[in-house]
Amino acid sequence: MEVYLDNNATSPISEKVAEAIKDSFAYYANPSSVHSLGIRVRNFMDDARNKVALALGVSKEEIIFTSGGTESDNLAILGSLKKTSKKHIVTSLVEHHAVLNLFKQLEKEGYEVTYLPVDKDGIVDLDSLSDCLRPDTALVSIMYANNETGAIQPIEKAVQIVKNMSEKIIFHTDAVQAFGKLPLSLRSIPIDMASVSAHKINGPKGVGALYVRKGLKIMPLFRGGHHEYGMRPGTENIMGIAGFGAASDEAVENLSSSIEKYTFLKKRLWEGIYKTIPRVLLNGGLDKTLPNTLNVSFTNIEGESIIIMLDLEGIAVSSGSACTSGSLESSHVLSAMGVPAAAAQGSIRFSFGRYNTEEEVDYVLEKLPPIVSRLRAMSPLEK
Amino acid sequence: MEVYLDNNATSPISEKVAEAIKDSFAYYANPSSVHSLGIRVRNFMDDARNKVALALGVSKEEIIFTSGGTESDNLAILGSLKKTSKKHIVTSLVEHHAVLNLFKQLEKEGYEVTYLPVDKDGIVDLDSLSDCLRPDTALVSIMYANNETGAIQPIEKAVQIVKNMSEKIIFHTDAVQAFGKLPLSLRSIPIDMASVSAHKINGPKGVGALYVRKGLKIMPLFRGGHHEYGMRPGTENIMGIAGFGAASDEAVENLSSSIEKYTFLKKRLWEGIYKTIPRVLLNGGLDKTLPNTLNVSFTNIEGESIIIMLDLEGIAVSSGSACTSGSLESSHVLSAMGVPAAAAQGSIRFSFGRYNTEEEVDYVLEKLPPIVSRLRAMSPLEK
Amino acid sequence: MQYSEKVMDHFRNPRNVGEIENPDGIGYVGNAACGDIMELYIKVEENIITDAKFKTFGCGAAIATSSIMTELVKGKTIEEAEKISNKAIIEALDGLPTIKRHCSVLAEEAMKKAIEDYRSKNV
Amino acid sequence: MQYSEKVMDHFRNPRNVGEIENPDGIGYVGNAACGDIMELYIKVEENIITDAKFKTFGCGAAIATSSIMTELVKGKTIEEAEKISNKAIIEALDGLPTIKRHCSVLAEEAMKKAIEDYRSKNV
Ligand SMILES: Cc1ncc(COP(=O)(O)O)c(C=O)c1O
Ligand SMILES: Cc1ncc(COP(=O)(O)O)c(C=O)c1O
Repeated sequence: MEVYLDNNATSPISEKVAEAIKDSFAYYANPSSVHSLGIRVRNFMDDARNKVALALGVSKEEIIFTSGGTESDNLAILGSLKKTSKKHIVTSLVEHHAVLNLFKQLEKEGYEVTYLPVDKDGIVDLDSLSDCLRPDTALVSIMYANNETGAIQPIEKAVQIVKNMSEKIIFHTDAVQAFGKLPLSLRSIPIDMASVSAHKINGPKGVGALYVRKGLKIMPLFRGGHHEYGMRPGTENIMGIAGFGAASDEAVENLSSSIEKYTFLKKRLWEGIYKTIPRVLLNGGLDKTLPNTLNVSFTNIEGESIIIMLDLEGIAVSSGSACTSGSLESSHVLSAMGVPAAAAQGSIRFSFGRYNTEEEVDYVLEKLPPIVSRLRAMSPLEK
Repeated sequence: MEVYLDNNATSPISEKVAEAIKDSFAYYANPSSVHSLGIRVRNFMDDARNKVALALGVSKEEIIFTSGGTESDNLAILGSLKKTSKKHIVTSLVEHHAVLNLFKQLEKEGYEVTYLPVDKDGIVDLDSLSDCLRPDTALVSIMYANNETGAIQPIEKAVQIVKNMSEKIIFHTDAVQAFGKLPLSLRSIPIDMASVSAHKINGPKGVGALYVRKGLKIMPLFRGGHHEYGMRPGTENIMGIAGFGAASDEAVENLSSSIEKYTFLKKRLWEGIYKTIPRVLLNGGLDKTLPNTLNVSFTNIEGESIIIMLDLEGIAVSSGSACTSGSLESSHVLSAMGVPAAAAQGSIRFSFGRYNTEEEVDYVLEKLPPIVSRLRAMSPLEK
Repeated sequence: MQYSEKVMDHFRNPRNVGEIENPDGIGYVGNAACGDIMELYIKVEENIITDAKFKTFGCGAAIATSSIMTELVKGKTIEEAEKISNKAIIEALDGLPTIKRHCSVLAEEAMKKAIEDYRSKNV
Repeated sequence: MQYSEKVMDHFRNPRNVGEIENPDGIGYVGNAACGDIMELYIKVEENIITDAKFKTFGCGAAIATSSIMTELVKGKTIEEAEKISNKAIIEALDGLPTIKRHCSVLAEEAMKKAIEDYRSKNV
């Protein structure tokens, strides 16, 4: 059996997305061209732009296509900081590396950074947010939902706190994991920018978007032609954009049924683990997290060895974020939540997607307990 | 008849590329993942990397995938400038906007820029290059072949001049238009970096690469995970990369036959134009230009109106670069070559690709003369 | 750039192309470096424009705005013709892409110059 | 990360897992925060290592290096065992991914500590 439970890392392309990509091959001209072949491609691209916009609850003039979530995060943050001389910026301790590593770099370059702490469930502390805002605060970037634990952040409240302090503080959210998994209606919150990525919702890898609220101007990350309202130069990734449009459409269409399905599968998996395996910890809890994400610590054993053992049974999961797997650091997210090292090291993220079934969950529940036992039998911490 | 002669703007996806893209759908995991599904994708991606490397005559560890030519140019230039404190940089007056607009921005930020002039055929003046180099010269960026006229630059000589002055001056070339159209063997020249893009050679739009010579370290344009040897973060565009690999493979395979074919078609088109239409100018000449590119000025009439008239007959061409079409500036390339305004405004670029035929050229030769006559009959400059 | 059908019609079938022999007024605006040159000719009888022709070097919008301008002024008094704004031209063409609006301004200016020329000869 | 077949074999079927009752030497290295802990046990008779066992908390490479180390030392003299370098371990495993080389260092250190422990008890 092949069971893919790593959908937060990336997800397989759906049939409709594959169709949209194949259809895009006929739109081969350059959308910047004057001739009618070019105009056709421009309209084709704007169709997809509209679909992404609808999924976010915004309008298509507010969508800039990028090469993915990482670029969107960087464009939002660097692009707006280049417009101001203020030097205080705020984020949380549990951001994705696309945001966190950028903030660390900015800190080196002279910015003053506040990293907001989180509680034991990984929820950002709003009092710390209120307290840290200053007259020279330029920007606040807090993710919508966490990639490792699925923790859903109180974004609406956070935006209110920031905008009450000053309308001028830019509020950005990394909505890469929330997009297509939670109902989003960004127009109804005074949020300035939001990053999304196609490949987390059965779209292609290498294409993302940045929502930039109407009226807000940011600087491009790099220079070239006048594409994407002057904010993102380079010939557009038509094939990827077409796939992204189709994926957004489908995500909206299936939203309530997938939330229902994920909630069921997640509960079944957690209850099964809890019943059959001693000394497990649920990181982030069941309810304040994305319906598709379950993060569990198996104390006294290490994540990579669990992953490989599961892999040998055909089960694909990850520990921490896909970007850091293979690196030596343990999860900065779990450590910010206060999870002790011996438990953090043994954390596994199960993330559900469109194609998972109840049978797959039961298969995991059959294979997992003996693996944990075997590894614990080898562990010097088990005494 | 539909005749697409705008292959320098972008080109249609070939069948093999389409197949490679469809095949990539089965490689759906994240190449950074620990599990075997991830490893499979990593190997799949490295296959494509190898193909791109072979087409450039370099090795696969020297290839960084990006979102296209524009990003590659910016990554090369900004990424190496961040590693030095030297403030003099050199480029030519005929670069693509991805390079030229970046240099203009750097000039604003305090860099001293030398813009090398070109001769009447658009060839960069090497004496000016020798003369301008200084102890604080950080970088020289000269394109391999021009997108508008096809002018092929004396890159080998330019590199020698620069490296004779100092090994430490970084030499970058925008090889976006040369790639797949000229034999390239970058390893045999002491060049440091070269930018390429898939969509100019029947690959997908939105994916490119930067060759970074072994041992050279540059800074990333933006932050995130440790992808692409730490130089370009973000989940990789697997589908685009697969298509790029296939396109590179094909370009190498077909190189000599396409050069032959393009040379024939170009000569036929130019001779036909020259015989039937008075007062035309060949910009860049026939021999020092890319075999697939023909740039002709029809004096006293304006490019956009020619394009639209041709478009009404099913013929797609462009004037200037696709990025500037629709903008009001006239071609900076032709103006650097000293082409007078009334001729520069009426310049048309015919750029051949894989699927063009002799019949298509004859069709253009049938439709073009009456269009030029009609527009000239309307022109106040024709007296 | 996406032109309206009206613009495309005036571009494909421009009205009143050419010169008027012994015109009563000529308006010449633009230059080659900018990419647009318009030359408008008018024939005036008893303060009414009885004929108008144009020659234009320029893009599709430049040709279309010149063409429609010659249509709009025919039969109008000098005072009426003088009041035709670039907005009126854009409306008459069912719109113009933003970056092409300057063409309608050129057409307005060319007509004003032609009228000025006519007046300067008829004081 | 792509492990060699040898590493995968030692990971799937680790040799000599467990503890030795009344061992002659124990080596303990690493900590949970770093993600790797190794505990090696040796039994020594007449300067020859007659048995070795391990317990390891860590990644696939940590388990495989511990496992192969216990195999390598069995039957060797103390002096021979002491000379087994991390390079020898990497070689015996047909290679390790670069970012996993520290595991081989840990295994070397754990064995050295076990021998040190044995010596300290047998002076
Ligand atoms: C929360 C979050 N932000 C950003 C990213 C980066 O997106 P991408 O991989 O498309 O660059 C990811 C996923 O990798 C993510 O989970
Ligand atoms: C010479 C040259 N450089 C750079 C680019 C930019 O490449 P891309 O469109 O892939 O960003 C192009 C084409 O648009 C080009 O012709």
